[in-house]
Amino acid sequence: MIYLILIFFLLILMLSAAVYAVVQKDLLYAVIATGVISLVLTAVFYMLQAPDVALTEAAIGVALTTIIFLITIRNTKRHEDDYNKKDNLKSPLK
Amino acid sequence: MKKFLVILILAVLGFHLFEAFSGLGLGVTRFEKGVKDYYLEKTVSELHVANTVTSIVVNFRGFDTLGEVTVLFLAVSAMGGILYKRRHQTGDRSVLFSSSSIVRSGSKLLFPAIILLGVYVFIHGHLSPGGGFQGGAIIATGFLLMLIAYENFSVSHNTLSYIESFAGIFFVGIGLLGFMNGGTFLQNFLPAGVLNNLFSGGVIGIIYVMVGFKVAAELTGLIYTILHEKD
Amino acid sequence: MVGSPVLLIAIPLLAAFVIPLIGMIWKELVRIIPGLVLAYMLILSATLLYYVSYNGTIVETIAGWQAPWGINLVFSPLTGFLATLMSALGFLVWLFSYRFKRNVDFEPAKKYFIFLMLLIAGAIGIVITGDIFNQFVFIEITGISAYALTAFYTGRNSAEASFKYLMMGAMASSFLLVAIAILYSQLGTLNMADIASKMHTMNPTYKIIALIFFITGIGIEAEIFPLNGWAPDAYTEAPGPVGAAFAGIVVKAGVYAIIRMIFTLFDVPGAYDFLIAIGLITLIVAETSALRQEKLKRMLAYSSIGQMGLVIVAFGIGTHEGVFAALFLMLNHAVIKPLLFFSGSSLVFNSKKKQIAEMNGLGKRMPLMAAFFSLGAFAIVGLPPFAGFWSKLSVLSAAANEGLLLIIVLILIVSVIEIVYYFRVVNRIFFQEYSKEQSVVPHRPRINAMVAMFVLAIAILIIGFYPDAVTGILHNAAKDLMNTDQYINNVLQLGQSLTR
Amino acid sequence: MDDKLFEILEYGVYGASILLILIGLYAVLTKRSLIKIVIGMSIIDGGIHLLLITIGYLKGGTAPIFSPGYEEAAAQMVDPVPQALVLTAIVIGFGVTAVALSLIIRLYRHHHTLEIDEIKRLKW
Repeated sequence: MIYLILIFFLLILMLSAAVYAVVQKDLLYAVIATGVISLVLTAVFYMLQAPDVALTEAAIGVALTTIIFLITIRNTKRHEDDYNKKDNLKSPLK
Repeated sequence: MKKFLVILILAVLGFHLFEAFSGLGLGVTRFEKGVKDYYLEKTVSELHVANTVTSIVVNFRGFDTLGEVTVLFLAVSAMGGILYKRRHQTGDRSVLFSSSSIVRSGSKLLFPAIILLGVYVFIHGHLSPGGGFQGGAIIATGFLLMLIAYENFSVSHNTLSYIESFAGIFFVGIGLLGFMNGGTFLQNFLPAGVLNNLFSGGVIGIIYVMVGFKVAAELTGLIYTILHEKD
Repeated sequence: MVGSPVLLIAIPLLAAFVIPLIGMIWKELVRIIPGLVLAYMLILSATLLYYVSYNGTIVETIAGWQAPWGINLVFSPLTGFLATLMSALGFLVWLFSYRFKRNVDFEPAKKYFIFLMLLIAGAIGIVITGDIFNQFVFIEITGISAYALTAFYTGRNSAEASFKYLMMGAMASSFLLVAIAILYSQLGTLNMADIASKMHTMNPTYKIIALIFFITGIGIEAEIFPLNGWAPDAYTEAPGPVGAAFAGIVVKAGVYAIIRMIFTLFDVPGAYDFLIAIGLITLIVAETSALRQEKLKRMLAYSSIGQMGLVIVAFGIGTHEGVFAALFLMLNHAVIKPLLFFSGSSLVFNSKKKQIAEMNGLGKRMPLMAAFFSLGAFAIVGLPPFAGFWSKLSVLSAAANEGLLLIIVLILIVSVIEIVYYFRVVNRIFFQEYSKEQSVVPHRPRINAMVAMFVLAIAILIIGFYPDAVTGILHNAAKDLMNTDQYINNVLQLGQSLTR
Repeated sequence: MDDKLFEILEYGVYGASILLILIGLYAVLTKRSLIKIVIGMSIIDGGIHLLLITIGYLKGGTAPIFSPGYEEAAAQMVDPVPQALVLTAIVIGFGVTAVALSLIIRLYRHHHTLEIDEIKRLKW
């Protein structure tokens, strides 16, 4: 019972993270949201009795993918468009 | 306008996909004697590998895994070519964060533990969840941590490519050995051992360790390549 | 037996892992080993094809697990024919580009031959594997090598072309995975023969959904009309020999995958008509686009897409003659288009813009290259004594036997378009005056490139004057594709096991 | 109560994975930023992986790993095949993503922008 409700909660969290990742103009937050999707997927895989896949997703999806996205953003630019130039200066990545 | 069109197309697509999957039922046994049952039976009775996913990945569908490590190898090589610059400035690396001393000493402390965990995961790939991919990826995260924390931490590119090549050669070589011993490619030619022992499963454990080395070297090389990129 | 089909995949992969090590000892080996491997693959596949045409299909199991459970490789007259064709072309592409960027310190050049070798190994894998997920893995191997080769030059356009190709390729692989998920959830198996034997139990609606996902996924490799946006850019921006490899090898693998799906796996009514429809649309759109192109390689790329459309139309006729004609077209295209790419890229080698307008009067400056190019042009439009004539004739006669008049008319119209744009180039080469303003300086290809072109030219002439040299193999292959039951039997019951 | 929830879950999990695929496709088809397109790609991948794992799930099943003394437990195990496929697909997807991102870095080097409209020189 509590297990099923937890899965529901996770799925809803995952979908909202996905929507957030798509609509967010700030690419840094979008990438973090993508990482959240992977993190939730890890939990869901574990609950669906796939520990091998959960381990892989945790190492590759959550850590490595997020990091290479971050490096790319660091080397290119942070915003989807050039409207918020001011914000760009405050970037913790710079 | 374009967005509406896209949403319309996606709605149609989603409807049909949902139609194809909703009739399936969740968590029901779909096939009386499917491929699954055969694998579950043979992994205990013939291969003596406790983790069925490992026996599928390395043995039943080992060819896929060979292709997969090749894909990673290709990805690393391709990135090296794509990010190549004529005037080669080495030495300066883009720094993700200017890390504090807490991060530094923390990484130093964690690094051996992460490597150990990775090695444990791929050595016990045939007994417990995990294996070459997972262990390799975990080791790569350890190196990633060090690369982020220490600006002058560097991995020898040659060493990585040695490890990668040797692991790859071993993988294909073991496959060819099985082939030459009168069997087929990737066939198990070592004694299978006892289920749930460390030395069980014949070549499966060896191949998965090789995959672990290879994946670790490839993923570390991949991150190293992209991290070295600076405008 | 000299070997087994698995070596066609295992040896190139082994070589790919060995080359980085050996390259540290002597750099030249990085160039030589891929050539040796490709030559070995050519010899092996040709011998196996010879063996197969007398003794029946070889089914090779991997790791000792029989067909529905393990992965298996099927080396039949059809797949063997394609594998031989691909390794032969691969060897010629290697030969042509052997001295490519040899004396320049150019980092990607060291990896060029590894990518080329794995591109060909991946394409052969797509053809000979008997498992859909394994096919997906090989499609990814081919894809990543192709992206890397497209981004070979460090210019801006090549990266863009490569990114476009990668985007479409990634979409394709996602769609393929969805299709695999549908099939696995419905049938519980991944083996092609097993799927084919169980397909009748599947709900027709799901079947069509899965087929659409499959065709969208593979259609990107096969350059079907709405999905071929990547092709002209990739062909234009990639080095010349790579364009030849794409046209001759990668596309063939994609077409094979579609054909295997429709002929063997899915028994969907109307699939053949669907093939004819998409083939005709691809043909017409591509050929009319080719007419408007100003860059030589871009024109060749559209022409190649058009030829693939014609191949798909011929397969869609669905009879033995149709399949035979389609295979004949594939063979001819694989022989002629590389020659056009090789000689064309030599003709515009020294020009900045690679445009057709710059080719005025090159016939006198580079007579041999111009002769090769015109030979290829004559052959591909289907002038009588050359190779292309026979294949086009067999398509027309196959369509006539089925009473498909519309197809005949359209193919004839398209042939006229083809003649117009190829002869426009030939006309410029031979009958226009060379002007000083043109930047093109004659370029003399090296001996290895000349040999590669000579081989292709001789092949065109042989097929043209003596088509019976190949029709036997093609008839065998066509028979093999049409006979679904035999395929299922061969794979699932190991009708003829491997004797070593 | 539990059964009813489980029934809803059936539609929930399939629906969520398909929605994830659609959200990703939407991003790929409409977004103008190259990085957003690659993010969309990885969202699609996640959806497909969840879909495959869901197909293999068995109600009340255990992970397909034999522990000592439970060698007869095969009947209650979830399907290991989709798990193996997803394992392969995750690694392949990561490789493709990495290549895509390095191409983006190179495009940015030449164009100093990530907008697809400004980069698009070649005709479609």
